[in-house]
Amino acid sequence: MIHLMIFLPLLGSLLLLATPKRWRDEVAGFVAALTLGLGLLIWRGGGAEVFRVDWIPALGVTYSVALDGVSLTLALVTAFMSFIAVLYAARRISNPGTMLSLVLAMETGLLGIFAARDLLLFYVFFETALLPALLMLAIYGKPNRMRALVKFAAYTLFGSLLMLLSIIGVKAYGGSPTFALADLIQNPVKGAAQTWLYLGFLAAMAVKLPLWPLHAWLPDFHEQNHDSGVPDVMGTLYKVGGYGLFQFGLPLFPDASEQLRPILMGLAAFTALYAAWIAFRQTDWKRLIAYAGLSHMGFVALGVFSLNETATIGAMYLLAFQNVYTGALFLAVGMLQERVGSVHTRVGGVMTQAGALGGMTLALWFASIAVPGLAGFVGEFSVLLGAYQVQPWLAFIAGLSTIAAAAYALTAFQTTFWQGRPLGAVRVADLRHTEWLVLGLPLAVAVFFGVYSAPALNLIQPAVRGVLAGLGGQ
Amino acid sequence: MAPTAYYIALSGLLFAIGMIGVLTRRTAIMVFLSVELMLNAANLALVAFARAWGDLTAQTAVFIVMTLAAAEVAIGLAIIVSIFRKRETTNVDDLAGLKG
Amino acid sequence: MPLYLLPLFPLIGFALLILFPRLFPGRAAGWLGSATVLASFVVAGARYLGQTDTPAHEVLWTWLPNMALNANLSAGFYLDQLSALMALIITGVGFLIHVYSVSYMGHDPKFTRFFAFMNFFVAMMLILVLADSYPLMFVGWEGVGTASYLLIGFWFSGRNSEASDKDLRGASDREGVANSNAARKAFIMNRIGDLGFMLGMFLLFKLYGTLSIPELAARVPGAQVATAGIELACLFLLVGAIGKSGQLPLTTWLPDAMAGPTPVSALIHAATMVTAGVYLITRSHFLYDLAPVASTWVAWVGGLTALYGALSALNQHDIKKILAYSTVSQLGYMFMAVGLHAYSAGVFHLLTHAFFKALLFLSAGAVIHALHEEQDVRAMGGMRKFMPFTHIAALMGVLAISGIPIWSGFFSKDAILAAAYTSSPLLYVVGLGVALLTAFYMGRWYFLVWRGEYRGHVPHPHEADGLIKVPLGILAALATLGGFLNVPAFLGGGHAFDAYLGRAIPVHLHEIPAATEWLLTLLAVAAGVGGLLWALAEHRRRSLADGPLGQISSNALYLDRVYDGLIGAPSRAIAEGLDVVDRGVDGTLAGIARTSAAPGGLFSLWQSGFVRAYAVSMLLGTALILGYWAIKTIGGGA
Amino acid sequence: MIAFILLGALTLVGAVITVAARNAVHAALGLVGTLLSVAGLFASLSASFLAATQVIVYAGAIMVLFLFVIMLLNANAPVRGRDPVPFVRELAGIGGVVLAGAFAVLAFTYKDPRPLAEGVAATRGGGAGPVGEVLLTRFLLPFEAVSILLLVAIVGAVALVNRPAPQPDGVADTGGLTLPTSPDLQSEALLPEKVRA
Repeated sequence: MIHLMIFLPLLGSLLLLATPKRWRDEVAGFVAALTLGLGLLIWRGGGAEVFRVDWIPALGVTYSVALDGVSLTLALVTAFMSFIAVLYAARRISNPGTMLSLVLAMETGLLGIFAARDLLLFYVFFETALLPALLMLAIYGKPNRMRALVKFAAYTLFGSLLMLLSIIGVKAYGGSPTFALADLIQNPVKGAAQTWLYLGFLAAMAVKLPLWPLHAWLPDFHEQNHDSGVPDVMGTLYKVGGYGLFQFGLPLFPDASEQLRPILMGLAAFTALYAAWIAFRQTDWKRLIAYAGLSHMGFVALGVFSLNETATIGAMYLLAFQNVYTGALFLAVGMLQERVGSVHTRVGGVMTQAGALGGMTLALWFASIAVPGLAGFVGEFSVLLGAYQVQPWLAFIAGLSTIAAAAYALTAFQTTFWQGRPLGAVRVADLRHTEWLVLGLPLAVAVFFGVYSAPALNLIQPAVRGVLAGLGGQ
Repeated sequence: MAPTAYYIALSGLLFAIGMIGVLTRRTAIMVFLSVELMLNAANLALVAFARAWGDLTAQTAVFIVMTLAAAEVAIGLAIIVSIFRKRETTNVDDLAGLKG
Repeated sequence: MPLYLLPLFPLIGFALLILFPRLFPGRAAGWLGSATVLASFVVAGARYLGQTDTPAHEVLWTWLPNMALNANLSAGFYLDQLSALMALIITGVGFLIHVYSVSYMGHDPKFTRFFAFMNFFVAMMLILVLADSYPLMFVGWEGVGTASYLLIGFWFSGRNSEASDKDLRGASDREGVANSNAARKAFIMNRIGDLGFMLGMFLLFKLYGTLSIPELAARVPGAQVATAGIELACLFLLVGAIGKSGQLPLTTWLPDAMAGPTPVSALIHAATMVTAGVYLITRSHFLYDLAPVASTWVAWVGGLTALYGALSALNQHDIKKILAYSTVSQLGYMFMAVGLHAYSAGVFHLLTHAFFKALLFLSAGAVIHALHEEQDVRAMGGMRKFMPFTHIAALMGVLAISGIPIWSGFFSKDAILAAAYTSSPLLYVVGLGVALLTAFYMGRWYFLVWRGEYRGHVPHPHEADGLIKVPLGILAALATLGGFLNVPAFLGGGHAFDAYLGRAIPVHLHEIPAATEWLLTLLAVAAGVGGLLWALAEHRRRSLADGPLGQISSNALYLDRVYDGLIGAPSRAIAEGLDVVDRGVDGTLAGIARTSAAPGGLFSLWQSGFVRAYAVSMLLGTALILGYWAIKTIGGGA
Repeated sequence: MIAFILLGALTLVGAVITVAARNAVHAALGLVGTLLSVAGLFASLSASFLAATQVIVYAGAIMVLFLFVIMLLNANAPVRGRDPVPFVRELAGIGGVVLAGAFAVLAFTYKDPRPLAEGVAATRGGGAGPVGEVLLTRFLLPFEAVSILLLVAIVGAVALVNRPAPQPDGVADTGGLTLPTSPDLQSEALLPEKVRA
């Protein structure tokens, strides 16, 4: 079932190419929903144990996959948000065949990233997911997309190269027979080599987190992507750096992560504050949300790097659910753009005519800036609380970004949705048809997991405990 | 019987002459002729080694190279003819459409 | 009846009203909203009557990881005497204000949404006071902040945003910007406080390993923890309380918050939400009892804020702004009380203040309504003739807040001053001075609005309708008689309120000789009466419109401008700078790209498209490799 | 040995003529000389089948094709003009000399692994029989692949040279080569009629 879940979207993506135009929406929606359904079935069945066969025996590459704990949570969120993205893409984009196909192909890459329990397989999926992302930007992007494209590709490929080197290094120096995670943990790398390999691994993950100063591709990527926000949803899901560090970084490089902890935590806290502060200045909704997402990623990194159980749980929780509300915010911006023809934050007065759109956007913003009772809070609060136990001052610095978050979110919201509508501006229609679902479902998820966190917590907490117990600390 | 080394040296010389021809001549057909020289140089070396090692594999390879050369000449000349038709020249320096 | 019903009823109301507004035509939304709050009031009343000395603790479900003692923290509700009292205030006063709003907001196009937000607020406030852990309290804490944001910005585009008249529309747009800014300011300043609250929680967790309040209360007294840690945690919590309660230095959002509809000002920015800071400190009494320095800070913050609020109120001209600064000042009193460990006195003042301040705001609202949204007291006067009932109600409120005997404010303020006298004479002097100022500016408010000749523009202002009168009447009665809940011993009372609250919060009894008590009481009454007489004298001289201190008071001691210059402008500038730098990181990288493209330019020159150039490159490469090989062979072979 | 020296000298002379001749026909004839000498060298290396193939296929068929094209295009007129890339000739000369020198040096370090007579015996004289045996057993697949390649080459050559039917408005088809960046290609309608003929 797990294999079906991973590869079903890819099959659907290929199938779409052969589907007549009028059925494409339905097919894509069906495939995305089926994938989500499979994910839920796996969840009900208590997750999928490690499945392992040799893939390229000569190189020691195995096909090892599992979905449990953190990875299952993230896979479910990915399937859910892909479904939402497909829903909106089908409604918004005329002749969306290619876009739907790319979204589904990317979903396979992302699910593979989360399921992989072999470092090289992880790398393969990691790169697989990159292609549709690049194609979406290249095909559907705005006029200045080439610059963004080159930047995105350059950063990512640069990081990936270093990661590949350290992946090979981990196997070579540790003397493991295969690239499977279990084998690699059995044969750890010792001493200074571990630190260097960790830095290489970190480079790729820091690009993908992203972490200051390797974040410059992110705002451009989102700014130049298609107005509908569908590629942005997938791009948000692609920010898997936090997961990679947690699932592979910590177990493989325990000493190095302990050793570099203060520096990395400092970098993460700085990222959180820096991004939030810059977001305050943005006048393009997409750049703004991109920086907001960057700020969240600073929190995620802070949690993972702190090696504190509560903080790491919070980081994973935040990583999972920020996808939901950040993605939905991108789609809300897409709807705004469809109505007023701009993603500028100084439109003014939209809520006087589109109350539901404004209200939903505001609620999603509240989730994003971690108002308690919504999903963002559980993660952010746990991260800060855990980080405070380790490095109080860094937690304080990261905590300052909660103030900045209120400032940037509410300022942009106010100047777009509140205040007077300029005289003579076009009348704005409220939400219609599937748009209700596209914003309503993520909001419902954000509320549900903000109030009742147990379902996600039951998945994340044991996994985090397992990983941290392997480090022998905390 | 002359030692293999002599043949190899001759082959190298032939190759170098062909190479210089390719580089200095500007007519497409002359470039082509020089390329044939280089191919023959390679063939010669192969046959010499075939004798030294007593293995017919190299001779087979030479046979295939000859066939390829025939095919290459057929196609290459056809291209030259059609270029000449369009551009009225066979000067390779005028054909700079691949400028980076 | 389970405790979760308390917040659940208004939450259901909120969900229905926000999701299905079309189901509630006309005033149905108002009645539904009021009914849910009434239902909560009934539950609160039932729980109050059935209360025992052991606090009720009802756990719901697991919520946050690892934040209880070696376990995950659960969400749950906790009812002791303090939270029962708060729940009664919130639902009781809340219900009255809901009923009032049915009439007051009756003509607003967003009537349904208003009641949705009000219900949301009540639910969040109940979660705040009933929470069994600090994080859950934080849910209510930020929840009420959110509700406050939504309600301050209720008229986010002005009240005539659809007007076709250009001037009207322009004025409306300006109003919209002002309202929106006020809402945002409130939320952001609250967030500053919230960060303090969060840091306090983090530190408490570090010190004691749990955030559950009952667990903490059991653990703190016996734990071996450095006093400095507790002090710091208490100071962090104080920052949170300051933000929510509009104390110095985070006070400037509260007067601006008057941009919201008047019932909102009454419920949120006078009676309930802003008192959350007092509640937080009282709830954390087991910590503050161990932290003398932090407690002193609390008291002084309160004292100074009381003075600041009173001075700022002296020369305001907006009927609601006067009351807003008065709220700031009265909250300062409460902080002073809880800072001096006189929790019972502080909470008692909270109770009476909820009555008389809600009453004052609601009567101000009635006046504003009667004068067609006129808010400047200089364009009022003589309203006594037009609105006799409202006038009587407002007078009760003025007498109560001025501390005139038998009215509720007298008892509660007296208790605070007595506590200040025993602990810190300096604070007592401040408190007494503030009492005098309070009486003066409230007298000024009263005379300017209700007495003298009518200066308004509306030809014949009408008395409020029945729906407004009923809450006014009930609140006037409570403001008048509420003080008798806690009659001190020297006046022959039994300290009923202190005794009730004492079952949950230890009451530190101050041993003051009866003679001194009498003296203090006389002084306080003298201050109140003196202030009113001063106002009367000014009224006779017709110089009341221009209060003392002139511009300094009108501009609230210029605090806003100081903040904007010291914090607002620099942080905007930094954001600007960082943005440039961030694009500059880009720029730098682009520069590097260009530099690395320069040799690329050389290469592209080489990529001339000339076949022979390519061939030469190939030849040179080959020749180089073979040449090297040959040289190596010669050298190695020889 | 004498045969080698004679044939080798002939080969080089032919090669030099090929490269240096101003007239394309002379160059082609020089190449024919080289090819025939190489065939002789093949024979001296006891590769009789290849020697025969060299004469028939190379010196015969291919060179005829060359001469035919040279005559057809009238391309024996020398091309004049500045070299667009500086120092190509010089670089080519230096590179060629270094290459030849390096080859020679490396060649003379090569020692025959065993007496040459043994090799000759093992290749069984390199006649059609032994070569055909290897070609049709061990290298059957490459052999077939090459045959397909030849077929493709024939089809390709026909397709390339085949002239499209003239357009009604007189504008010749670009033959699928649409490179709008090159002004030359767009002006091809102005080509003189004789080129098309």
